[in-house]
Amino acid sequence: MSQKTFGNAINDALSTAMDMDDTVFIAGEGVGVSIHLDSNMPTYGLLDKFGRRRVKDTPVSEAAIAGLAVGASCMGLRPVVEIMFFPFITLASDMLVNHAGKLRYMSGGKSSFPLTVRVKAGVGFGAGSQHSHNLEAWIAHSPGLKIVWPATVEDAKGLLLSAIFDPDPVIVVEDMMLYRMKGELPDRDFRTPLGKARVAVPGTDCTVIAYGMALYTAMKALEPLIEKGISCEVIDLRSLVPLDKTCILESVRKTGRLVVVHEANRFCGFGAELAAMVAEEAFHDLKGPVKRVGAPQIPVPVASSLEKVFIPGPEDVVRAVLETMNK
Amino acid sequence: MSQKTFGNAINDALSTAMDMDDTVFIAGEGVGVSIHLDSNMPTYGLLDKFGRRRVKDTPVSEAAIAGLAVGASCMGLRPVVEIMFFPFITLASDMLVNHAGKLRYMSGGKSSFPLTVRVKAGVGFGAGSQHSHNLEAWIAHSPGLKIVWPATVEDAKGLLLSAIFDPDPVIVVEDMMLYRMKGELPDRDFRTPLGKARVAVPGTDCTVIAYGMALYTAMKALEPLIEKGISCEVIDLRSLVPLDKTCILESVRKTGRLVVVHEANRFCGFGAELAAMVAEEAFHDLKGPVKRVGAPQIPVPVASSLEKVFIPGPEDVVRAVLETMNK
Amino acid sequence: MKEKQITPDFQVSLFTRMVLIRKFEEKIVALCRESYQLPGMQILANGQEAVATGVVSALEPEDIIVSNHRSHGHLLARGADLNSLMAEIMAKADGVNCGKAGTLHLSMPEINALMTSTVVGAGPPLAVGAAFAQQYQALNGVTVVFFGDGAAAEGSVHEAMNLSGIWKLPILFVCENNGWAGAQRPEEHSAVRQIHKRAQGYDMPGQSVDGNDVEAVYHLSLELLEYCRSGKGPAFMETLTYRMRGHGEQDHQHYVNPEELEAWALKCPIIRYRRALLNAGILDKAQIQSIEQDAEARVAAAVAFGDAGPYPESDTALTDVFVQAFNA
Amino acid sequence: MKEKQITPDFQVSLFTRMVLIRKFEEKIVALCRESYQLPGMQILANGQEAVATGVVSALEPEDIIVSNHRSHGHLLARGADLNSLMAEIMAKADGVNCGKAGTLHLSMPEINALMTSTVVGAGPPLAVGAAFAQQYQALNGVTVVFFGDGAAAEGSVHEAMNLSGIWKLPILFVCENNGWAGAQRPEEHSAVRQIHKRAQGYDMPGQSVDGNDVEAVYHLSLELLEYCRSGKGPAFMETLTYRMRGHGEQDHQHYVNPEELEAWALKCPIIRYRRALLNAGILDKAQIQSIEQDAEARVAAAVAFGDAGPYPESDTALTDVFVQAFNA
Ligand SMILES: Cc1ncc(C[n+]2csc(CCOP(=O)(O)OP(=O)(O)O)c2C)c(N)n1
Ligand SMILES: Cc1ncc(C[n+]2csc(CCOP(=O)(O)OP(=O)(O)O)c2C)c(N)n1
Ligand SMILES: [Mg+2]
Ligand SMILES: [Mg+2]
Repeated sequence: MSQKTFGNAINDALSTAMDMDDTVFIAGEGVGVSIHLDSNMPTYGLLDKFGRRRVKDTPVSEAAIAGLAVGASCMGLRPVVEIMFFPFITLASDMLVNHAGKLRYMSGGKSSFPLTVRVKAGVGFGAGSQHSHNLEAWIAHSPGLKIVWPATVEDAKGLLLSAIFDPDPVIVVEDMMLYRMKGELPDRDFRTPLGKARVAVPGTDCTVIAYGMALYTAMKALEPLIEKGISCEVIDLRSLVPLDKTCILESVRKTGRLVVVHEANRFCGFGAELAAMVAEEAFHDLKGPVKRVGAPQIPVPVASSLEKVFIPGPEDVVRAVLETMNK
Repeated sequence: MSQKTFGNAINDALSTAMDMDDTVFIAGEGVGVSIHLDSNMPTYGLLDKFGRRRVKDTPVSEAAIAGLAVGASCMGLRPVVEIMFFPFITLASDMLVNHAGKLRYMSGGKSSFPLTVRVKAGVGFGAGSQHSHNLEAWIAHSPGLKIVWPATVEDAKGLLLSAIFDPDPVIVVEDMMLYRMKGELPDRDFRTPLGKARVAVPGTDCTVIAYGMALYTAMKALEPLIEKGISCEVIDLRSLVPLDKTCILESVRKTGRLVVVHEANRFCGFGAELAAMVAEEAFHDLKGPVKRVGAPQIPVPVASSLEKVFIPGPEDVVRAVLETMNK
Repeated sequence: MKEKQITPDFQVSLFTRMVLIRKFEEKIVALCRESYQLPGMQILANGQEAVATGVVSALEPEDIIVSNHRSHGHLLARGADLNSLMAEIMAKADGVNCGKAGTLHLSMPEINALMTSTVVGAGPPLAVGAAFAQQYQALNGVTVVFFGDGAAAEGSVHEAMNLSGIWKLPILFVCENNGWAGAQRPEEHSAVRQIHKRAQGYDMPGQSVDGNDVEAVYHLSLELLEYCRSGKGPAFMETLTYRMRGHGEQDHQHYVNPEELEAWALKCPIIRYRRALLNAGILDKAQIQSIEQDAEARVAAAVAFGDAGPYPESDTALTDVFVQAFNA
Repeated sequence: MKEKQITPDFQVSLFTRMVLIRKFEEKIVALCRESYQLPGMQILANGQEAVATGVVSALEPEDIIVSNHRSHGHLLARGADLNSLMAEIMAKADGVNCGKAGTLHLSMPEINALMTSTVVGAGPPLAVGAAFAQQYQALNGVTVVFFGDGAAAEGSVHEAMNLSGIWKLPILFVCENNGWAGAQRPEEHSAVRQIHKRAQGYDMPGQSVDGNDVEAVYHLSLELLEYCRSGKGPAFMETLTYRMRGHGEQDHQHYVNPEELEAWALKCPIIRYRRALLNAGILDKAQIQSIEQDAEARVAAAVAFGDAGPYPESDTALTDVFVQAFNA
């Protein structure tokens, strides 16, 4: 165990995987030589450690980067490629959705694609809509792709290691706003299983599901709610696909209420799936309406006075919980 | 009024728009000279009628086709471009999502993008997952884009004309399986307003929302349900964005039940938004769980025995209605 | 290693492969005419047999091919099992891909026909990955990717050519210029007539060849494969040929000038090669007939095999999405 | 029409524009150092002023420009209002884009700076649309799109060059080869050193020019713009220059060879041109000082303007998504 940042934890996972298995390589724009001289950056120092054979800086060619991963994984390698910012996944989406996600199925199970895509997500750094646009719902809607989103230092390592050694394509989302967050990290190889949510805070009155940065937004809502006598159970979802329905349904059956929080646009966001699934499968346990907290249906603006309107805050979570509690 | 096919109706809309306004042009792969010699094809005969200035066959370059639309619309033209099959929208998605949908907002309202994208959708023709993959949820999740999906011959014309003359980017989805369907069509220029759903069949016990081909799946479920004494209200959604929440909520408040039907994958599909919205805003009117009928989380397989598993059928709608009615 | 000097035996094998491909696809034409239940779109390579045969015959066993929507010839040349290939085209459970792929997404890793994508232009970036794996693991293989003149307009092809040029990946880009992309002529989809001229923009050799001359294709393939295999990086080959049956079996070619079709019919790679082998005394008419009959018999057997097999059980629709399955 | 013969007055105007751009961006550097609240990433074109100035000075009023993440110079050369530009960079309500765009997504259709995209490689397909509109409406304008050497690796650039080559669109592709794409060298992101050589793969003229020589850039721009304007189709210009301040203000250039930076500092387009104008007796030191002071004063006024203005009201976050708004 040692104190590490979230960025260090990703770095540690990459390094551990590359030490363990020569079929693991990393590729992407600036994963080797980077404009950032910052040890909190996920690929910091890996080029020095593993050399140019295994740490591949690429041209600015997202389709080719994804194609590299699909083709190389089909040959038995375990590529870990990076898409620099989430909105650029559009450029890789044919390769990921029509190929990584489908070719195993179309092959009748003959081929497999053990690839990992790391993608940087997040909003709140004033870069606007072409750098900030969380599209996890796109990936989750695409059959054949798994997607996970760590919120803790431990899971940053554990989920990435699981993803790399998973036999299927996994998209690992990294909230850039968490890179500098510190936490305890086991030094050894350890895995957070894909498909397992975590009850971050147990509670009785209302289930709050969040992932990534939004988990901390949810956390910040707890105190004002406790002051009002409301006890929330917070679930750190971690894995969007596979989805831990058991954990979610168990919690909602207990609390009778659901609030979902994410930083993506609310409309057609991943929260819609969670809310719909619960309203479908636990309807009779619900004591109040399911509530979704997410961004309004606008692109991410640059001015921070506007960006704040985009990013859901703890007060939005509080309001949603109160509403479903009919308070 | 005359008897026309769905394909004719689209053709009629394109022709009407081009007759009315010289800023309208069409572009895409084979929109001029086509491998199909078939008057039911949407762009049949338009090259002969309007010539090569206004009917532009393009190379196989989806990003450039979409870029053409974005750039030309910003200059005041009204491009109507075609993406041949829905899965290929991935290749145009950066242009559509990061540009068509965002650049007006980022410009502070200075620019506008009156473009239309026609995209062919549908499953059931044995072409497999790289030709069949309905991605309406992706578009709906992307701020700044509108999306409509006609199910009737009349709306095939009316929605397309509204889209072409709308000042914003609109994606118009065409269910290929409907191209040969016949119906009455007004000859003049007429518009189906964007954002208005249609109660296709009034009913009292359960609201069923569908769009495109799925509308007919829903319709086929009505008789077996009537036999069981259940009266469904079927809503032909037509417009996904803007969404006619008033129509939906009014219906659900009346029936107390909701079943959503689409041919896209159920998980994170557009049905999730509808179900979540209703469970959020009409929770206290609901008498049973919201139900979603959609494809399982698999790519579209080729064998028809397998493709049938993918496509939701009337029996799935019947089952969903019975379940929410607790029968 | 392949011989540069072509022996009569080898010539016969080239001819035999081309005939097999032709007979196989002619049978598909017949099945479509009989309105047999072939699912999806049947997109055939009649007239382009010399490309598939010439290129694939130049490969070593460890080489990889990545194919596109017009794939039957590539796979047959690579030695695909006829029965399970035909069964797949019929979407039967015994098909190479269990009926999930049909004609358009065939993958046969057992013969190093690694992947087929029907997304136009997708092959090259996929090939980048395969060739990277070969380079990374020092496998000594080359990846060959087949794509059309139309596909050359896709951005993905540019990205793949650029990346493989930088990394010196062992890829042979084979652009089958068959004069059409759907109903569009090259002048409508390419700013230049000679697509191989683009190769120099990626620091790779680019050459064109008469795609209806199987030996010419073979020789150029050998030369360029050797270049790739030696570590020098990728190479580009444009094969000039013609799409005889339109884009697919639903295409009636109403937009094609019949004289152009006739002119190309005279340049048919199989007729030409048959004549050459006859003239050179390498095959006589009887031998040719027996090669043709043999091919027909194999194809007929494949159809019988496909016919006899069942369609996939509906519950198999839910399998093979993931290696590590879970409940969704 | 622009003159081919450069007058002293025009030379002074070229110099004045370059100085203005430099002073404007140096002020941004200072603001970043003062840890002033500039949102997002500040990506500056110090060292590349001759490209923006040379190209844009060759434009006619009806010509369109499409820019990228390194846009300030392009916009200033095109005559952007300093106050509202600086206010936008500060993300103020008085900014040209109401504080929604910040530095990275500036659009100023009022000066025909139609669009800026910070998605690398997106400019060229957008420019295809603008140039198509010019051709379609017989507007006689040309669209100029600026993109980097790194961007040239994107598939979208290939698609745009191909389509504009086929349709003979009036586009001038300006590739600002500044020696870097992020922390990657051209040899890591481009298979060829001379990116303009690719132009011949799209049937368009491709030429390179010393991007730090403003008159050379101007002359070549005039020539190529005339080509485009005459209906012959697109053209490609590669400008060889250098990115003096790293990728953005957060970049400390630890990976850059300091000697290389120093060598390029000596080739600074402004220093060079100042020397030339001094030597030719077109400007004297006092005049130069007054040009510099004038620029500084304008920039200072712009900062004051920006500073004084309010940040956008939060409810404006919800406007401008659609022309035809609706409740979501
Ligand atoms: C990305 C994409 N766009 C469009 C299509 C539809 N389509 C299938 S084949 C084809 C033409 C391809 O032409 P070419 O690459 O020359 O191959 P050929 O059919 O001539 O063998 C098109 C446009 C597709 N399959 N994928
Ligand atoms: C599609 C996309 N991929 C990656 C990035 C991140 N990025 C921003 S600028 C840049 C380098 C661009 O290099 P170049 O085109 O040479 O322009 P320069 O910065 O040198 O002016 C990268 C990779 C981006 N903005 N868009
Ligand atoms: Mg072709
Ligand atoms: Mg650069």
